[in-house]
Amino acid sequence: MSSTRPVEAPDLLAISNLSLGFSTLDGPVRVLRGIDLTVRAQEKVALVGESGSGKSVTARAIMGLLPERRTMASGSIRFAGRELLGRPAEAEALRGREISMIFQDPTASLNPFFSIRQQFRTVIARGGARHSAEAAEQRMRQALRDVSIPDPERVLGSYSFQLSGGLNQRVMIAMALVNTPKLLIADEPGTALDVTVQEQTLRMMRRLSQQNGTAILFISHNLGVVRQFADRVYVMYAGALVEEGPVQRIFTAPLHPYTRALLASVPRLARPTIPTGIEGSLPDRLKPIQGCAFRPRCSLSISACASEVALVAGAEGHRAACVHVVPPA
Amino acid sequence: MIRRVRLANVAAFLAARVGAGLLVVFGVSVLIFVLARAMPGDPARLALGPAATAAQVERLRADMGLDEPLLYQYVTFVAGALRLDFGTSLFTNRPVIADLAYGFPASLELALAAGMVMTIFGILLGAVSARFQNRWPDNVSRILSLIAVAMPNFVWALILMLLFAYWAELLPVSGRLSERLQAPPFVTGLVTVDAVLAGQWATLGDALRHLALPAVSLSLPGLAQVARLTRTNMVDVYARPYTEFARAYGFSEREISVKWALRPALIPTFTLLGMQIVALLGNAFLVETVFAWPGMARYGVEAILRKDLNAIVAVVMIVSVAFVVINIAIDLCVSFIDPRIRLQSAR
Amino acid sequence: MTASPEFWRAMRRYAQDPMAVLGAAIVAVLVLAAILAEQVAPYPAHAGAFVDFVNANRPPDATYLLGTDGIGRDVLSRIIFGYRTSLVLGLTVLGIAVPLGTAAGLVGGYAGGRAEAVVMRITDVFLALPSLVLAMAIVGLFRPSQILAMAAVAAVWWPWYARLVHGMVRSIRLEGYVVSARLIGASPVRIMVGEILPNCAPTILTKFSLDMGLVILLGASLSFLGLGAPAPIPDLGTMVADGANYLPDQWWLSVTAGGAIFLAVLGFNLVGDGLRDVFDTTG
Amino acid sequence: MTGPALLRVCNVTKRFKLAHAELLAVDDVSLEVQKFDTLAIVGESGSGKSTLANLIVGSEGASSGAIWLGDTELGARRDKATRRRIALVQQNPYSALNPRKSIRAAIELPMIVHGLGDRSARRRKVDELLRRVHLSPALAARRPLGLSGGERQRVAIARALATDPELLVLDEPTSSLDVSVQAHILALLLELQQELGLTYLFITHDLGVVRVLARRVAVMYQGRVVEEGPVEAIFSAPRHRYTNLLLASIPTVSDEDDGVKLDWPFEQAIAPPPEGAQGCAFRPRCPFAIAACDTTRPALLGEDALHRHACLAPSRRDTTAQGTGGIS
Amino acid sequence: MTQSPDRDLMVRLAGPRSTRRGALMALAGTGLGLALPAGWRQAEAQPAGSTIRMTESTLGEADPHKPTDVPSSILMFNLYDFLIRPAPGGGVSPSLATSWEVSGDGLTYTFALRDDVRFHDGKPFTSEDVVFSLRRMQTMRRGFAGLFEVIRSAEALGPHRVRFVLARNYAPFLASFARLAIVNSVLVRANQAAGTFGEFGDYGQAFLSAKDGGSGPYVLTRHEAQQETVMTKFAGHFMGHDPRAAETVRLRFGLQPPTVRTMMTRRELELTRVSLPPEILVALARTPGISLGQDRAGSMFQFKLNMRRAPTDDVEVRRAISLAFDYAGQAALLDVAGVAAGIPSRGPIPSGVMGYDEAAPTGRRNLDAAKAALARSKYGANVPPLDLIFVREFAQVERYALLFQRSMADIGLRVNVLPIPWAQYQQTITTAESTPNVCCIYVGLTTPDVDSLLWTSYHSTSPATYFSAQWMNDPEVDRGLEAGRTILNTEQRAAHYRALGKRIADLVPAVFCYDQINVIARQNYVSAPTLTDMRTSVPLLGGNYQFRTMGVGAPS
Repeated sequence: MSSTRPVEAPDLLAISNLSLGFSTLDGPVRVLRGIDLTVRAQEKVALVGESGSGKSVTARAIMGLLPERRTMASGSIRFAGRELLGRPAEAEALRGREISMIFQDPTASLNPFFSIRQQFRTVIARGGARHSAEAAEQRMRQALRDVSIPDPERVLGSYSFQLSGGLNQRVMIAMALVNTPKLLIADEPGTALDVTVQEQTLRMMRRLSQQNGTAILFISHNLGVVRQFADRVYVMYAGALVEEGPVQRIFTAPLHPYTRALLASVPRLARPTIPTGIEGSLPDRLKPIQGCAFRPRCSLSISACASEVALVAGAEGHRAACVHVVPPA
Repeated sequence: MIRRVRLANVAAFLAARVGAGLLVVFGVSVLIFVLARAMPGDPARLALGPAATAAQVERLRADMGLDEPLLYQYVTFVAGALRLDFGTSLFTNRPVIADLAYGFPASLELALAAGMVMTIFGILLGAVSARFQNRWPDNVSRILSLIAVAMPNFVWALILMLLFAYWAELLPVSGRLSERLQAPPFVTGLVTVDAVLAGQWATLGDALRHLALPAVSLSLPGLAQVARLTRTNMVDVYARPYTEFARAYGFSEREISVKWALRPALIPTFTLLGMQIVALLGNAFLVETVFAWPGMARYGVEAILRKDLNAIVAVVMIVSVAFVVINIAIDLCVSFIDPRIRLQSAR
Repeated sequence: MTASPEFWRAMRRYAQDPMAVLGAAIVAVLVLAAILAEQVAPYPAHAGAFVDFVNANRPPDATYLLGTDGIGRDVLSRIIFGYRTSLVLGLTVLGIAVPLGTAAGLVGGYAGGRAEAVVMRITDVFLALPSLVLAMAIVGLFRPSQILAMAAVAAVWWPWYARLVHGMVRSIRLEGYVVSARLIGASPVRIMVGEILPNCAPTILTKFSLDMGLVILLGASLSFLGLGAPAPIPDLGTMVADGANYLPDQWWLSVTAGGAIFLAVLGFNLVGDGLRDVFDTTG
Repeated sequence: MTGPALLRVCNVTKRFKLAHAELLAVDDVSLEVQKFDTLAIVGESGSGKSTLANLIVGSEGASSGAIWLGDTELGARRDKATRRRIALVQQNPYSALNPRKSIRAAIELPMIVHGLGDRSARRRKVDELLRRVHLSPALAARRPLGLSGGERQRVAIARALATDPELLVLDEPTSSLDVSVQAHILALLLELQQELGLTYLFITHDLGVVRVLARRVAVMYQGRVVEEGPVEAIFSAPRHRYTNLLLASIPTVSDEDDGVKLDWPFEQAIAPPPEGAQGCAFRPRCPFAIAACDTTRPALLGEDALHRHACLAPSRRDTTAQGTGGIS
Repeated sequence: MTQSPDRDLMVRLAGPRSTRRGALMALAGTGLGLALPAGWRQAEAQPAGSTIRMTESTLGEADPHKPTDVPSSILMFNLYDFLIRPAPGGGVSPSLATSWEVSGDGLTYTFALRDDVRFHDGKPFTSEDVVFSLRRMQTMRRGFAGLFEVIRSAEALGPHRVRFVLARNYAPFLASFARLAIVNSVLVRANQAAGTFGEFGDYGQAFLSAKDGGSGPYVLTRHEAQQETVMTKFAGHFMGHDPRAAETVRLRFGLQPPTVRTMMTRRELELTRVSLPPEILVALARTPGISLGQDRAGSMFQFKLNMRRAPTDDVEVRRAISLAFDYAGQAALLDVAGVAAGIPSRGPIPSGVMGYDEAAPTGRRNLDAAKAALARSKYGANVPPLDLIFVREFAQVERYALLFQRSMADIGLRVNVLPIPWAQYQQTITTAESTPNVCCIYVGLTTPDVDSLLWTSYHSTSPATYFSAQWMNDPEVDRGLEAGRTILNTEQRAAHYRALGKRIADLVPAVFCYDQINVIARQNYVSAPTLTDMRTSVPLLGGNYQFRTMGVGAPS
């Protein structure tokens, strides 16, 4: 399956054929349809897609954060060889130690009722090793200095609502990395923040992941950010992967019409041209999808699109789920 | 920008609450004063009985100041009330404050104990419900709280009395202390507290046993409300990003439910408790009746039936002051639980 | 008003929750029984001027399914008629309290500033009054009557709605559509009634259904003070209160009436919970 | 292209009283928007751009200064005739529409408030407006619940147009939309401007969108306008270092867009802003500061009226970009 | 009537109870979450010692010269002494007064007083105390003061002789002294506060409202208006006590029937005074160690008909009501576990009281006659509905009220029944206009003389009380009542009142239901002759609760 991909490192995270559904009051909803995704050690992988594409659900499925009772899942999520899907205890054992996560809105993600210190201390205790109060304090301060917080003491004594979004973002990164996890899942980091702060966040994550050897699964709807950050990119549409490949190829030679349309929707700084956008809207989540989900919005759709389309491998580990993709000879 | 922990914030917050509380007490005093005097029936005639002559009635009216202009009566009343002088009860012919000094601590002790039972078990039920939302512990706890709310508390009082006093003979039926025991030296008027202060542990045990049934039956209907509110809030908190954050960072589910999610969820519950205290003091009447609890609520109802003006006004004022004080105390608690109130400047 | 697709969607969602459906069924049965009491009750005459001391205090048996009271009246029939009284009580009290509290909450929450302070302080004053005291004081002003007692209860009930609505208005007034309407120049009344109120309605409705049970209970306290429905009109609260005097020997008197209240409280609570769930995710 | 200014903001200042301090949200801002023009106000959170928008639409009153719409001064209290002339499109389309009212009722409301037309006239107008924003009039009977963000924003735009306003204040109209939807909304806004001769005041933090929609840009920082000029000039040759920083921070999707680079270390550029400094607010983040920057708060000046900046040591740029002027 | 504890029964009871207890203890432990040390259980089951604990309704003041209700009367009879005391079966017997002389014209009464009586504080009792007490009563004009209006002068003829001169002949005079509690004049003067009575200040009202000032068989030791009043035995009382008389008497206020039931079962109460629902009494009668007793206090249960309010202003309507009432249904209600709660009345005078006419018929239902009477009335077929009120606190009255309602339905009369708390009840009947058509109430003798019931009920000038809710204004009855007060010969008086009773009955001011016997429950280890032996009972409100005469054995 991964024969066309250059093998650089072992798979840290391997998701195969992951399908997910929720039962809601309006009926069952399918949110993921057969996702295959891998993250190798120390790799920075981006999962990109618009709202409703299922990228955040994927992240939460990996973390085991979905409500068990209302979720129907099939497939497999393996982390360092261990199966996590349907095994909440396994996932829980990894959370905060082996796998960490950063959320979109840092200020809302920190509990406003407890000081940063109280929360940080719990995170450190989660690391497993027994620390004296003094040692824990030292580690917290060091972790905060690592994210360029000059006065850790003050920040530790504060509450999230007293700090700016950027500062909270850095605190959250420090917490995410303090136990040197193997995988960091970043769900739209910095989206709620200003561009300069977002830029700073990305730089910091990049630097720290390099230092710690942490792999990153980066989830974003912002193509620009993805381009700057990731080594490899997965593009999602309506709960399925439509394209996968090295970042350079995705942005210079996208294969899937959806990826191309998405790129064409981004306003360009160099030219005052009106971006084209994508006509139509996402398919109804309550109805089953047959064939290529993008078909109704695609200018290239043909009758063959009505049947299931698998990811077809292109050059350089580049794959896309489109009937128009011609595999290299 | 990190704001420094400002005690001044708490002080300003408190000052605002006290100010608002004083306004409430003022409003209550005007309202009840006018209401009490608007009631038909001449309190003087009622007090003196049918045999009294018209001149006697007139004299008592004059003594009570009932023929003065209403505003003057009110000012006189406030002047007295500030010195804790609410006049004389027409029913017991004692200073109202002396009657209240006997009844209020008893009612307060009952209401506080009920409030505690209500808080502890309500929050417990609510937290269990929320943690196991839509699963059987949730359903059991919801049914339990519905059963609790489906009976008026005086019926609960009777049922509990029959169960634990009539059949099981586990707990006493009436009063605050057994006849053989001497009340501890009066400090707060709360027998349990006074017993602790005096180190009379046997008395404390006896007082607690007497308190158990009235407090539980008084707490039951409110308990259901607390449980429901706690459940709602905790479900809400569970849906917040910071709970997801806690899970993602490996905080244990138990710790989340007893610490990280519970504390934020308690704020509205506490606020409800503050407002419930009046209901507790009011409903206490019915429970006090069943358990012959020597409280103020019974006194208050008796006073209303007998048009004992001074007693009515005093009881209502005391209740409203208790309401205000307890609510300020709760606001203070909340401000310590919720650092946003403590630390954030009003913006 | 024609049923919108949203309405049917809400209904579908409601129907998904078995507990809510159970609640709706209970409420429907109770309401129907109350309306059709004359037809449904085994001994309709027992709800009126009736005494039969020969058959007094009979425990439940085949003739009298829930037994008879000390006057020889069929408890089941009286419970069915009692629902009628209790529902009228609930509707009357809430029919006064809800509009009053909602109006106060709307005005206080939307106006802000001094008006808000005044309204909310008045609300606090009423919250600080013991409800029974106020009820009795108001009743004392006139003659003891059930209508007045209900008005009195409403007088202490509205502040809860005022606070509830106030809190909602405080957040809804910052919503985009309210800001937009204000910038257009819409009058405060139009904004409060047209824009804000419809969004408070689900929460009010939810609380309304929860409160129905509580008001029925309150009837018991009122009758304890002699402010219940005039005899011989059956009133669940009075039946519990009176029956409690005969515990434990004539246990069926208060137990069945208490069970009847429980059923109503349960029904209305489940409906309220169901409504809240439906509205929660819709809104 | 210089005509009578439709909107003039003259020395407007807005202060907020906090519990223990005073916040200068808008600090002596002067701006003009020509008729049929689009001015974008960009800045990060806390820059004062939203407050400025609030002052213009009249949800708040200025502490000092004046705002003119044509010959009418805009205070916080305005008559209906004035309110008709300005409309607001809000950032969040999910909050902008009342979930309990039909689309028709939402669009009709401004007409009802301003007494425009009878029932059937309003009905026709709602249908027309919906068509104008490329929505089916059949949607009018529905409630916002089932609508996508893009559709909602179209409805919000239709509502804004209901009173035939002259000035449309667009407060981040696309920032909560997906990029594929955003493109359509931008196209719609340009189309409407051309067809209806609208004037736009466009508040945003997204410079990419500015490039598409705006003709002039004002960059705000800490309550002040630090640079203002034609969009091409700003994008190709920013004079203020803050503008430079903003442009350089934008994550782009192609190398072609990475025109503006940051010529000093990024870590320094994002140092926290100071509190209550005397001189230039951007001073702590600026490596090019001169001594005067510590004491003097620079005024918004420029070589010409079209491109102004508030910097004592502006970046030196070859003025090649100026020649390209004009919008295609 | 065993006074020793029934051990066998206690043993029998212990069996089944213990299993229930076990189950409930588990419930208590888990359900209540009250982890009580084992040693605390059953702490309450201490021996009662020689204590009598009795249920009572709330009691405001302990001042003997103010209230008129039963609880206060009971307190008064035990804390204070009187010149005379009511004799069993009617009449009076000596008490503080050893003898008295009446002048020929019946206007001067001279009493010889005991010289061996001391107040609780040790002060000897003298005639000054009598004069002081009378003055206090006359001046304050509260409570039963009306009984003493007739006294023109009172003077102490010596330390132990006192003389009263009346303004006119007043036959009930002697009986009135059953209501003149003699207070310790020195003690009261010493404790008087500022007040409106000149040199007497407040006449010691503040002091006596909660403190003891008497010489009676019991001493007031604690008076909490909301909880209980505690009395202890006064060993030095001149009449002495039953050898087993209770050392302590506790009056417990405001207990609910199930509470009473529980406490009686647990032996935390010795005696019930406040009327209990028959169901509870039946249950108590079945409880081992408890038996029922009768308080025959000369009171009656009546549906008083407001003679000044439509439609009960028409005598024919009243007659119809009286004929329509279901007396047979009432009879069924009067049996409480084999103990009679009353006997059918024969007019306005209760049995055992002067003027009672044993020949008069009891009420009998006759629907045809009732309908005929109704047809004769000025309202004819359109009789407006009747309003009926009853006192909520009287547990069993509702049944009679509903029986009344049901009875009237048979002749087409609609009745609105309204229960009202006692205090409001009193207020409702203060004017003829506010008094409903029908007031169900118990009325009884307040002094041992029949006049105390009839005058307050039927004389047009008597103050508005629950006695007078029929608002009778009949010159003939007025004259008869006035004449009754002047007849000094007992035989003649009895005949007079028999005739007067007939006249009153003819006017149908009320439906005379039954002469009430309050059924009470008591622990068998308490002997209470006045409540168990008809021959010793006193027909006077509160007169049968003389704790001096009661005895307490060891419970078990």
